[in-house]
Amino acid sequence: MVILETKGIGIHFGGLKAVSNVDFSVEEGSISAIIGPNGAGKTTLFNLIAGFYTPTEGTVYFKGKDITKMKTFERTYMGLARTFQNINLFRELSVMDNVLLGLHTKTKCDPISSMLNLPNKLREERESRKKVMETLEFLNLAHYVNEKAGSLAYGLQKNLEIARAIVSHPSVLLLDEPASGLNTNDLDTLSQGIVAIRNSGITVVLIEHKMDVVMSISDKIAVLNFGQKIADGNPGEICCNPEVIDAYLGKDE
Amino acid sequence: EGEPLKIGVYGPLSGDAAMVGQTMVEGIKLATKQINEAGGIDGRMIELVIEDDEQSPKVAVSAVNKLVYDDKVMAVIGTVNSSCTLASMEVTWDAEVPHITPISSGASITNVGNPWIARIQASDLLQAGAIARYIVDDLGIKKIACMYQSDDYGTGAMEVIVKVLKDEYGIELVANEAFEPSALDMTPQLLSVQKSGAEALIMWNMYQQGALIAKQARDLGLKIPLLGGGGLTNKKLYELAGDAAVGIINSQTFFADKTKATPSAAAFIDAFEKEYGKLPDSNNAMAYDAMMVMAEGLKYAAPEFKNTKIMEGIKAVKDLPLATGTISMSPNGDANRDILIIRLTEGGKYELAK
Amino acid sequence: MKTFHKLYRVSRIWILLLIVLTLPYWIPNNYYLQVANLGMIFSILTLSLNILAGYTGLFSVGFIAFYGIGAYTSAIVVTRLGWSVWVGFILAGVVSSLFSFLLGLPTMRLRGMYFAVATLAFGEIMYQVFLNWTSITGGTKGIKGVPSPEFFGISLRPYSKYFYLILAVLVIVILLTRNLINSRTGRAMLAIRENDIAAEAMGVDVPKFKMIAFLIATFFAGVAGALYGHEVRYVSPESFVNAESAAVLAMMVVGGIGSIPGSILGGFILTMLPEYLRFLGNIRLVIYGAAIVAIIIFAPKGLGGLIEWIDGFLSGTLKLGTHKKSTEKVEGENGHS
Amino acid sequence: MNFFLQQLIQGISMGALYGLIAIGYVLIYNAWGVLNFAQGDMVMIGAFAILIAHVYMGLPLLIAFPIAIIMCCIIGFLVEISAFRPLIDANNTRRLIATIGVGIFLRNLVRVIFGADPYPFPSIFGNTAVNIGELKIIPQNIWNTVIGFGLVILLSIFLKQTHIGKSMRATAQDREAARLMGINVKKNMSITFIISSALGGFAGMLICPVFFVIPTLGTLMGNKGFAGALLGGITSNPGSMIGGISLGILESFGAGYFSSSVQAGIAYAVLFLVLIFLPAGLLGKKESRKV
Amino acid sequence: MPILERMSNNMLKLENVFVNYANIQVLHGINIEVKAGEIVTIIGANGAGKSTTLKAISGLIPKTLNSSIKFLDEDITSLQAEKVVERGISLSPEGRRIFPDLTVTENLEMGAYLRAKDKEGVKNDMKEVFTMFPRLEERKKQSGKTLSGGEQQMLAIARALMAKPKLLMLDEPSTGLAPLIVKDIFEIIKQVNKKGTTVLLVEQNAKIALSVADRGYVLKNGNIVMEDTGKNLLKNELIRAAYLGESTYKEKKA
Ligand SMILES: Nc1ncnc2c1ncn2[C@@H]1O[C@H](COP(=O)(O)OP(=O)(O)OP(=O)(O)O)[C@@H](O)[C@H]1O
Ligand SMILES: Nc1ncnc2c1ncn2[C@@H]1O[C@H](COP(=O)(O)OP(=O)(O)OP(=O)(O)O)[C@@H](O)[C@H]1O
Ligand SMILES: CC(C)C[C@H](N)C(=O)O
Ligand SMILES: [Mg+2]
Ligand SMILES: [Mg+2]
Repeated sequence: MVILETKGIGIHFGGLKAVSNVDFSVEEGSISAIIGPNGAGKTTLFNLIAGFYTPTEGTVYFKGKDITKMKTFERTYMGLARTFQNINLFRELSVMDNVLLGLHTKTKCDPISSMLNLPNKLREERESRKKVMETLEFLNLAHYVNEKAGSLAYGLQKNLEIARAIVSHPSVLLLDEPASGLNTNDLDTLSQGIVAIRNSGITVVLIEHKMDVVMSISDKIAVLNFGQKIADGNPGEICCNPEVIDAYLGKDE
Repeated sequence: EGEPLKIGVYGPLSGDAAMVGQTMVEGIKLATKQINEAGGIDGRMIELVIEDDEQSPKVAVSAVNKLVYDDKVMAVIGTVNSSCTLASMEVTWDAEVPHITPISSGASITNVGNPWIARIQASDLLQAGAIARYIVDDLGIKKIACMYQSDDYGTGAMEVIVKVLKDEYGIELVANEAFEPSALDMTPQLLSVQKSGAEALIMWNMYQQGALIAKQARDLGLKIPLLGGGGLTNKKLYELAGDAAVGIINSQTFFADKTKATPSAAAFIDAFEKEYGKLPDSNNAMAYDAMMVMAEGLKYAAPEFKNTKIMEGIKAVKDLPLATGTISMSPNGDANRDILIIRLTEGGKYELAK
Repeated sequence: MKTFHKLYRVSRIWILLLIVLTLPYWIPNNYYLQVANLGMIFSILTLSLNILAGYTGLFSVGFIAFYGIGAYTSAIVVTRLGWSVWVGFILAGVVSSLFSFLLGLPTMRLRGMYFAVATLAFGEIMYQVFLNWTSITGGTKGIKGVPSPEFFGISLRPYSKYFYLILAVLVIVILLTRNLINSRTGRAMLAIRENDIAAEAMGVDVPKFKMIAFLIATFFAGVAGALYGHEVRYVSPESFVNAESAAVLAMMVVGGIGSIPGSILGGFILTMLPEYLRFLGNIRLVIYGAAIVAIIIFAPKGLGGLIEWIDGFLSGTLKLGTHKKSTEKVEGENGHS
Repeated sequence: MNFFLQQLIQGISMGALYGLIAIGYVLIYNAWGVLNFAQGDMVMIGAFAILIAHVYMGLPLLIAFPIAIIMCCIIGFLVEISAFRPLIDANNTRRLIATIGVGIFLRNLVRVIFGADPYPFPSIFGNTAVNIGELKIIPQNIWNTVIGFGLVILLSIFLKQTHIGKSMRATAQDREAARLMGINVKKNMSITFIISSALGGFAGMLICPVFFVIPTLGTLMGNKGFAGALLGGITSNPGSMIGGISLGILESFGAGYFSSSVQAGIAYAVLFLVLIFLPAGLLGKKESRKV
Repeated sequence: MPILERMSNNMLKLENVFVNYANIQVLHGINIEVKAGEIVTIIGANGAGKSTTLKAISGLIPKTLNSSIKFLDEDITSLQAEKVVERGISLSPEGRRIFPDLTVTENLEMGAYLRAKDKEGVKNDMKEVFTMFPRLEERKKQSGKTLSGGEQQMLAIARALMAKPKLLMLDEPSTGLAPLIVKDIFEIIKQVNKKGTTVLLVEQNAKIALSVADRGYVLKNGNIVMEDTGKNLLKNELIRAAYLGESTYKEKKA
């Protein structure tokens, strides 16, 4: 079943067509990847899906609903989570608080009971913290729970972003270059992690330049170039598509 | 020799009205010196404790609290700005400490039923009324404009002017313009006055604004008589505006002219000149009188100096010849006042206009 | 040493409470008591600004307006309508929040400096309203004779009794603020301060939570204003000029942004400083200005940071290199469960 | 009609002054990322500097002016190294409050030294109004406008075109990265503060014949300049002039045609509306975001 | 430059460098040497302290104890960042740190900040950089923050090149770049090096980094644990297992 879909989506910045007329669909429970040269419009496509940009053309469907006009936070409430290419953590807050914020859509305590420390708040806090610890353990971050997010090394910050995005167990997770800045040796762990995330029932959409990761875990790959989709298919099809090799992969030595 | 009698004094020693605050302190100090040199009261010397109120009601309340509770003064004299007096006289009322305000002119100070407050300054009711009547009766002008600073002082007086002109003469102002007390640019208001064809302008504000108005009116070619209240009286008015200020007319309770002065006023002028090397202005005089009236209260209450007695003494003052006239206090705390009308002449000297 | 730390940890809150509760008996006279009262009122005000600016990152340069609205509201309903002072206190908060709601509708989407300046403009406009809407506010003459509250027949007029009223409000505000920050709502506020883009991605309805912060902060500010009005018993526009907003901002920063003890200290100390420097005459405001700059330079986390450090040292929880705030949280969590 | 024109002229010439003060805010905002609440006090310092040079030291105006400007530069520099430089890496909030502290300090220091009362200052350009038909234009106003515009143009060129101008902008955007470019952030800071102090001081010198020399000059004119800067969009130099002039005209018409009792209120009400409908001011760039 | 002189000239020398962040020690007395004309790389796991090392050299963070950093025989241990740049060291930092509101051209001009007098030279270099990164030329009037991630990375590298440094330090230059561009980047690094610029390189992509480097250091938990020529390190079994992630990937493919 298709869980996320764009139809003829596009956006222009001044004269520049950053994304134009892209049809892109994601099967529930799959790992899909978007690849393409720098500046091809991949991140922009994510921003359109997540609601950070309003498209100049086309429609976005999520769980069968037209969400084109919805606000970002409403999409998050529907179960769309994301990470950012340029890390966007709450730098001055602790790792714990960062991940707790990932649970925002899953908690509902109102300001009044929060201020009065009513039992429903205390229970919710307790449960949230437990869930956060589980997620941090899953991503090997438990050790840093009290550190300031901004003081972690780059690679850990990337991991923390993922933790924050999956703690709420979203339906779809958009990962923008999760492997950038990671040690070659950790790529494998990352791949396994992404597969585990998928196996836990989260559909994953991934932008990545590290082909090892993309080719080994994706079910489907879409290729963008100059804002347009130039190919899609499974890894086998993509890695020998001449247009893709020409525009993006280069010839293997 | 008993312990000194502590009297608290507070006024705006910093802020826009600092000059008036300092003027007030000068007058009070002179009176204190004279009282002490004459042997004090019941053999006890008067000692002043002086605080700044920064022209802010909040700070005034703190200042009076300090005087009353920390310095444990016997009575309080202050302050200049009516809003500060209004806020801080709650404290003296509460603590039942006699309080004289020398300079605040706000009409409401003496009509809230506070038994612990007395005032030397003429209420705006008197001053503004006198100026309004002067314009119509003596200058024969009926097209009158008004400019006032938007605080108690200006607004209160403006209301009186409007009422007096309407009730007594059936005259409506041709222009009535407000400005912020801190404003520097009066031109927009002056242009409106000019447009209205007014033949005289009453301005109710302090001397700085008076100087700005005089100067800017001259620049605009607005040549009509300028009149105002006691707040204009300050040597700075002429220093700042120069010739543009010549001819300004204002109401006053005191006039430093020995030739026409009562003996008591002349004595004060002499003493003041000797002490400070300059002529006193009305605020000096009112502050001086405030201390003198206070001394009467103290004398009346000696030797126990009970607060109720002091206040009784203050209100019992009758026909006491002082700097600003022969003073009698009324039960509500106001002094009887004769309003003088004075005019600024060449060289910054004042002459009596009426 | 360990036992000392333990002893300190167990007893610190009680010692503090004891000192504070008996304060009116230590304080030499009414003057100091009145300054202390004013200091506590400003602590409440600073704390509420902290909710808005410190935690949510919404700088407000016209905050004093809400304090003013509170003071006027209570004074008006009590003197004109003859309602109970206690109702006045509550209404002060409610009306103040109502104004912030109306102000917030168009301004919640403004960012950073622009929001700050919109509130500055609002502050100036409110000042003009206080000044010119004579029929309601008494205009330049203000409102006189604002009565003191009574508590079961005991008048709270003496400063020493009013002290406890303010103290009670302060303690309540502290507790509410603390609970708020360690909650979903509070974290959403912090998130907006840190990175509103990421906050949105977390599902935080940014304008809504900004509004919540605004409403809470201005409610407390309104109550603080009412406390002020009923203490000095005279409400007039001069107390709510914009320069006072800057003073409250300074209190917050000097105390330490985002720190509860800091806000309390900042409000308290910067209220008392000019009073205690009275003997210096005019120079005291020069020193006041210099002191603000000096504290900002030499105590980056403000006075609150200093207190937290001392507290950490005495209680033995001062772990070098760990982030203070987060360790506190974990402790807090244990405390609840 | 005459009244209208007269109010307009008045508004423009006051506005040009506001604009001149506003540039100081813009300059520091661009280089430092915060509004400098002490900028208004530099206007006041300028007025006192020229008072000292011209009235106290008795120097002729042509010599007094440059000397007063130098005094402003020195004071600006001293303030910068003692209060702002230690905060070079501090967050915006702390720096903002430091500027408030500096303002309080300067204002009261001058008050302690000179007293709170105004000092008169002789007219620089003469008192006799120029008559054009029935309109009266005061020479001072013409000069204020001309000088204001001239300085804005010069400064815009400086910031847009020169190397140091660009590096100031870079510094405000990312201090650490700027240092990695070899930009001497501290020196830049000093230059910025010196220029803005000189500009503020200059404005003070131009207005003191009209408004006298008084310690509170800074608070009042500073607020106007600040509002003008924001109306224009805080980051834009030409915007600051346009914002200042709009404010001047609004105030003047507000007082002339509505009620003068709300003169100050009108200016802020308009500022408020502009912020709501044009969140980036009249000339400011709309913020685009990219994640 | 004659080969012999190149290899013997000691350009940069770190001795016993310690760095603390708020009481946590991150570097525990490391020693690194870079000779004139070399490409030297530092590899290591996430959080090992690689970026910290580069920041310490560039003067952005203070060093403690008796750390010593020498550049061309001058002690630069406690020099401020802007002075370090003046000496001829330039850094393309982690996280790119583009000036968000300056255009691409202006960003590049800032890179050449200290060469302001040499207008001609800067102009030529700008042209050269644009031929290296044609993408940047297309985007030249766009403001920094609207560039794509990869474009920003190119700009960061280009900006560092504009300084014409003696020692070029690159912190993970391949981050976020498409595979084709990654190859280009390392080509560019080699070219630049051939023209006489010494390079100190931090990379996650250890394989490619070691293959272009003359020598490499392995940093682990703030200590240098290994040092050898690039070739040798590439062959080293331990390194292959720990940093090149070779075996696992191959297995999967098979
Ligand atoms: N707000 C904007 N204004 C102008 N141009 C923009 C804006 N946002 C993106 N662009 C341009 O649109 C193009 C697509 O950018 P995008 O960030 O989507 O690329 P990408 O595919 O994610 O590249 P990378 O792999 O380098 O991250 C880029 O050339 C970028 O410069
Ligand atoms: N500002 C900071 N405050 C506190 N600790 C920090 C700070 N910056 C880095 N650290 C810590 O220093 C250690 C080394 O960080 P550094 O960024 O140098 O690692 P790195 O080797 O560059 O890692 P990566 O490959 O992830 O970029 C890490 O443990 C990190 O948590
Ligand atoms: C006459 C003035 C000095 C009066 C003073 N301004 C007041 O408010 O009452
Ligand atoms: Mg991208
Ligand atoms: Mg790193």
